Amino acid sequence: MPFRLLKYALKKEHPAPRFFKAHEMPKKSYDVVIIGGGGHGLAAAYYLAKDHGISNVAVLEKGYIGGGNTGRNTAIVRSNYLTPEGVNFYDASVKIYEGLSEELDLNLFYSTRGHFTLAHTESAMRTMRWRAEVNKHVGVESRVVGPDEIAKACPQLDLSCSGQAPILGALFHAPGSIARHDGVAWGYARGADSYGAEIYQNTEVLSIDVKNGKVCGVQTNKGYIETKQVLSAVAGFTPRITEMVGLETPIVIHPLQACVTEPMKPWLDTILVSGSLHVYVSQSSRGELVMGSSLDPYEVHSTRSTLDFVEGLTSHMLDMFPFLSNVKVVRQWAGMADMTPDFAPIMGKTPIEGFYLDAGWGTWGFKATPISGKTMAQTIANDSAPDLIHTFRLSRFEDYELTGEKGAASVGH
Amino acid sequence: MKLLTCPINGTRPLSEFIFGGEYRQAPDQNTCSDAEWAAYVHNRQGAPGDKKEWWYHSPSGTWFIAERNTQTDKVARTYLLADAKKVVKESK
Amino acid sequence: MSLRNSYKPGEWINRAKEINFTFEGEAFTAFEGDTISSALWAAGQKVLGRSFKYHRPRGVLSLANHDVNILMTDGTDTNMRADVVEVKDGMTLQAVNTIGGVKKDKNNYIDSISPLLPVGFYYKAFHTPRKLFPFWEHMIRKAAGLGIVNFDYPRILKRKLHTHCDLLIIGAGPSGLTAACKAASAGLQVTLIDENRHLGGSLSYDHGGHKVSAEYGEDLLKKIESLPNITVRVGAYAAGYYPDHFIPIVETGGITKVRAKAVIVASGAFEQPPVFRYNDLPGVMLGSAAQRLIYRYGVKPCHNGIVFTANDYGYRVALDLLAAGANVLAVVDLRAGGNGGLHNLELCKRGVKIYAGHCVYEAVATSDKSKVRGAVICAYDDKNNVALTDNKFTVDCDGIVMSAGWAPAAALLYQAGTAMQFDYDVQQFVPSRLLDGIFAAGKVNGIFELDQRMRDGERAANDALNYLGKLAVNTNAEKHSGGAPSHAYAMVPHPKGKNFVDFDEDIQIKDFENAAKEGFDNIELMKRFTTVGMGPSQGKHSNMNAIRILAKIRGLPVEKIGTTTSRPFFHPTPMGHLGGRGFHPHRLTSLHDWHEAHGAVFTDIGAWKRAAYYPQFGQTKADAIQAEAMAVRKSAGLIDVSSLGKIEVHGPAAAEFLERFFTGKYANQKIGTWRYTLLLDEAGVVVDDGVASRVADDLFYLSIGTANAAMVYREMQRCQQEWRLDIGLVNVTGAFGAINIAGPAAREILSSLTELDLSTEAFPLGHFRETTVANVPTKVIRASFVSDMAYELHSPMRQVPQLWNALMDAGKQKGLRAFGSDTQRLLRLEMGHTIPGIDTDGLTNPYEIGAEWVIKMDKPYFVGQRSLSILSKRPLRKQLVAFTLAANFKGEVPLECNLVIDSGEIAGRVTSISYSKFIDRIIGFAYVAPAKKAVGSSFDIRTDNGLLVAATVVATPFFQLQEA
Amino acid sequence: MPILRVIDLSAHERYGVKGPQAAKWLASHGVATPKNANAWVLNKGKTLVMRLGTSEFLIEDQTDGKTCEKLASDTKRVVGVYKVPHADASYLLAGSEVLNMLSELCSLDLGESALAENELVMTQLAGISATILRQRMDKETVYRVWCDGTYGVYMQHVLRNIAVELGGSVA
Repeated sequence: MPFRLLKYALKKEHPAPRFFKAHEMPKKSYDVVIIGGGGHGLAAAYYLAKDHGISNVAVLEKGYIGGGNTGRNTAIVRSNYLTPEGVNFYDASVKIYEGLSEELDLNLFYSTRGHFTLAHTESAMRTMRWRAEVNKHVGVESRVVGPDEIAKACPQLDLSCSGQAPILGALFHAPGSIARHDGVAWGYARGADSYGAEIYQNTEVLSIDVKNGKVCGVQTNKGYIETKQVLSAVAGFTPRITEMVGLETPIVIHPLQACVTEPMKPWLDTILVSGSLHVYVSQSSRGELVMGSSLDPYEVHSTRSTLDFVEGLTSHMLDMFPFLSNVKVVRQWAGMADMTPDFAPIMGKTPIEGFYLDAGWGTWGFKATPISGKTMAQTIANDSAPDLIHTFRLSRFEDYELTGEKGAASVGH
Repeated sequence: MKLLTCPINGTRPLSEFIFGGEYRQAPDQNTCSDAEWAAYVHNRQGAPGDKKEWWYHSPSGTWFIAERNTQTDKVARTYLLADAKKVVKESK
Repeated sequence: MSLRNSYKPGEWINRAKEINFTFEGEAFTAFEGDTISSALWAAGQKVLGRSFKYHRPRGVLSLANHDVNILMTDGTDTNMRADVVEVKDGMTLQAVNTIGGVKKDKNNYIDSISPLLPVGFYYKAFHTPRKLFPFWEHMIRKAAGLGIVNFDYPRILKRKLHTHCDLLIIGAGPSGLTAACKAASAGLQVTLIDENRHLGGSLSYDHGGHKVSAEYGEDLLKKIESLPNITVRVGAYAAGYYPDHFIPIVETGGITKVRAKAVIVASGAFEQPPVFRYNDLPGVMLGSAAQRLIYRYGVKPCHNGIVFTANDYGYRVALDLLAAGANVLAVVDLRAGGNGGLHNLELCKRGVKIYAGHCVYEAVATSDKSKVRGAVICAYDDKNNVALTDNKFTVDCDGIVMSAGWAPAAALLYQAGTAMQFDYDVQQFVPSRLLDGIFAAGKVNGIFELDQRMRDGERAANDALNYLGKLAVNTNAEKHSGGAPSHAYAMVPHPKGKNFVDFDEDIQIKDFENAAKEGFDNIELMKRFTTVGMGPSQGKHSNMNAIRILAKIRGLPVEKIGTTTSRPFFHPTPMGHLGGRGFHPHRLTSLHDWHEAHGAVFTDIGAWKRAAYYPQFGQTKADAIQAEAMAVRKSAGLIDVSSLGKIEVHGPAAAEFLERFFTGKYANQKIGTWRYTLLLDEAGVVVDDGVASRVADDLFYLSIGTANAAMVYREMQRCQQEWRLDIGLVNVTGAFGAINIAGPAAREILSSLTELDLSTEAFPLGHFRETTVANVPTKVIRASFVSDMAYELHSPMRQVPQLWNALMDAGKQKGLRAFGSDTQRLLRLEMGHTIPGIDTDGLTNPYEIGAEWVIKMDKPYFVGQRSLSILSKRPLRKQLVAFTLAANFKGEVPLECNLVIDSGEIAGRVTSISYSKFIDRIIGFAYVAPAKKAVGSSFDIRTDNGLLVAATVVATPFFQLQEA
Repeated sequence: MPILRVIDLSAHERYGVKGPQAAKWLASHGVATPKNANAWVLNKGKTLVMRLGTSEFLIEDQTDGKTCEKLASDTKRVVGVYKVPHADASYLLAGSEVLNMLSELCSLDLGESALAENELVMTQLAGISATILRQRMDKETVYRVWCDGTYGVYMQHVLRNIAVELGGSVA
């Protein structure tokens, strides 16, 4: 048992301090206001202070920190994307993640399990090769593997999928990991707070003050805050924020659902994704199977659950793992995914001076948390986006320069 | 499962329908600027609220318009596109 | 020592039928109808499970599926809820999550090191040094989890049914039963469900030592039976509420999805445990659990019991204990004044000692810590919620029965969007605003007295009748009378802790305090940090106390804390139920039997099953494909292309419609000819292609790719709505089949079966004709997708086999053979034709595939035109080219999606590649940098193993290579 | 009453037509059509005339009926009248368990009180598009089902399996 826990047993008073200070009312002005106290917003606050010495920052969270998509995703971290730009970006995120528990001194249960994207059709196999080749090119460990190797990593998997969709092979991505999603938000919150950033929960932005094309402040339910720089990092709420500044974007909100089973002793060590069966699954450290599927097919701005989602998902889970018939699903939930037409985020500057966007994360925002925080901090500090996120700029749509991730659309995230 | 009412075939579970996206009027392609067209093609009214949308009833092959609130997911009414003018007039 | 009582009417067990089973190696007997827990308890076995985190011994808590103290495995199934699973003859049971069984669980040491495991401990340690984390993770994963999954468990897919009713009533207690009678009497079709095996709810166990409620119950049940329009489902729970009153009812046999016109939620309330040190010891149970044991299973909860109450209900429980023959040593009432009304008097009369303003300070465990042997009682300051320990004393007992209050079973109401508010009179959240068509009645509504609950059920039925437009009297809503059924803060602090709030997750009061100290003082954050309510029972017995504790910590009223969100499912629901028996529709052409008989290997394209190739004995896939392709090149081949999308566009504006829909021109197309069609989306991205044959001035016959056929037809329908052109669309995909006969001998074979003049002069490429072939009415399209000499024959689906067989017969001598869709891929490649979706992706524009020739920008409008005008001004980013590898190439052959590498950078990828036996070269398509598109340029492809292979751009069709 | 019968009637003659003038055209050829959308009527010789939606019609003859054959030979290309070729699979379902079977296949309420007489529904059955109606036939309530013929083998398989499971017979 690690010695760090000893103090809890020995001290009479609980020796752990607050993760972040509870501030009463926001100050009159800040250098930077970050809207959205999820992983991304908090990471941006953390890196603004740590990397750029900008700590006069307020993070405004409508509800509680990490309560949006940070706390609703299935916590998969990977970088096996289709475009070199995508792979580079997410690989940078994976690299930070690998040392993040130590950096934030919070055990994020970052667990590298290996990630298999199963291919049930010849055309899926082609896409797997495409991704593998691009990954290899960029130096990320992904390769196409055959059924034998899948069976070795996950002997319980029925490779015929109960005769419904036999598995031809997979894209194996060694760095694929899962992490404790809440912890990421909390860790960044604690880090940002320690550098002086202020976190406000239950603080809603009601409007954004733009004059002559420049941001000059935000109106909140706790008063007006002057600021020249505003970062929107609100995932599924992005269109509401962009509407406040009169900015049009391609973002459309679709719910993304997930569910979780009762805990059971560990048996599934890898992360499995099947694009054809619309399933992704991993087993948490508590022993639950955490499962997700593809996006809901139509726009809804709420986190409601549907029965057909869980019916479809469990039916496909049983195709893959027939012995789970009597394993029980405990809970289902949903997040709001801000989807873009090319399945890539929108990051960086906008036509409004001082208004920065970290959005369009769709179903893949969690894995990008560290790197989006870092690059958005860089963008705000320099008022210029780094090369790493150039490809994700908002203006790409006007320029008809959409990113190539759309090719991987058939593959689950 | 949610119910939706096809103006021809009546009320059915959502699984019988395909979502066709927001109903939008394209700008005049002969007079609009490239930027306006690019915005029409890519951008969307993403904020929640009452929207006109295309829906398709699969078993019968019927396209129709649904006026739906994208936050509450409540459908105010549905009608054929051809009846849109009539519907607007009636509601006035 | 047996705790089984003698027979009582109304009990759920059948004493005539004895059952034998074993629990952890020991033999037990039970009666039919016993649950596993009731049988074991009756036999005096009290340690029935071990807790999730600390591995503490656990026994009966709620006996109602509100907790998971007792989870078992029978060797086949796991995580079985012994409280509610009926015991069966021959069962061999074991508790889950132990090493060596419940009695001697080797993991019980964890309880003694629990100070080392503070709230959120796993966030605080194990991550440094980084390289040791996998070790700790392995240990933690093994220690967590509950049961062990049986990999041999059968794949059980249950039937899933749909049903409909006017009114669905959830919960068949007094309010639900009354509501059902009222609504059914008024003519509604009522479905009444209850998760228990029998109707009656608390009427079946909450007797307070008397028979009154049992008699009420009998009356109601008789009435229910007499009403034919009530469908009763017992052993059935409502798993969740989904929009428009869609509710899955889960039973052992499967799921029934109910669509109701209105719903009454009469689901009752979960009894909440008071919190005191060692409140989790076996022998400490909820009052309602004790009553269930007594009246349903004829089991005495204990011999010498103490009732620890904080409401009047505990007094009823005490009377029930007496009625069961147990001694009640004391009633300890947390409330300063105590009460219990008439029950109090009755207990006094029977000599039961009542301690008002007292608490059970802690339960005392037996020396082996396995169960309760006594209770430490002391005075309690009910204002400040502290125990006054000066005069504490111990009472020996083998049971502590607890009644502190209730939490509404409001999960479905929450899911239905009900606004709930905290009612301080009843100390409970109650519905304040219900959505249309949803009604609440009984305990979930904050109504606890029996008569009131029945009246509330009737009121809810009247409300539902009114809602459904049936005449009904309006009755006023009931308001609970008497003392609060729930105590505001039935918690006893103890410096040594182990006063459990969440039994699933072993969470104590101090965990909440410490979580708040660390800043997790919002109910949702607290839930996530402490994991309260996140176990399998989803907070049924813990969420309310968690809210009260947090309110106290923050000094706020309870309603300011709010509740956590309720999500499906009400009870954890098996995947075999949810997944259930599904449907896997597939489409077959009328030639499917022929393909099967001739050894075809099938491939799925959308819902279609297509013959991919026909391996002869021992032939590999590649050999089969080359052999089929050679037949087409040397003589003739026949392929079933019935899955092609086929659409007729009728009407005076048919040509105009096509001109707007596709990129090409059709107005001037001659009757009897066909033209290529290319479909873009509004962004100018290539969607699909096909062929439009002009049958008449006002009729085109389109054939389009299999995969996109449904989508393309749908888009045509939508455009028809928008454009209002005078056309009619007829989808004949399923009504017509199609065959392609291709190869040098095709003309000769076909001409033997038709009167049609097939000479090049009479019927050149680019033309089509209507005729009969082998007496089958047929459209003949002289297409060139797979061969310059090919005819696509479209005929009514049912007559296609006749046509096929006639062609096969006619071609036998000429070497005609069938070929499949995989061979077709090679043949079209040899011809130099691209396939959307294979040689294009979701962003490809037509310029990138060299399709300028079919883009007619001088038309007034077509879908994607405006975007093309923008794209045409921009530099090309990539260009699709045809390429070949060196003649006699011997190295590692590149595969589709291998990358094209230019100066170390990715320039593109291979989209199609194959060896062509006929040409004897490896040929393909690839995207390259536009600068490399000229015929003769060369570029590098990187293979799977990292070798660079030189490829040369060539012109299509590839046959020119052969001639060169 | 038998428990469950599934009879394949795919071989019956059918004729389809759609378009704004289709109803008028049928009337001029002596075929009476239902007045309302999604309804059906029986013509003489028990020829079934179904109105699919508003302006499409499907006509099905009894075994010895000649209506479809005659309409097919009469068909000329007229603006607003478009022939719809059919190759449907079609079934008759009957028996005491027929609603039990349908409740697994279809999410709609097809019971006597929910499905009006002469009403026709286009919905999903066993996951595919299908047309359903209820008829009285020789004093027996029967359900008729039509789907695209290329799904016929699949549909037959599903119906057969459930029918056998519920103790019925398959013809």
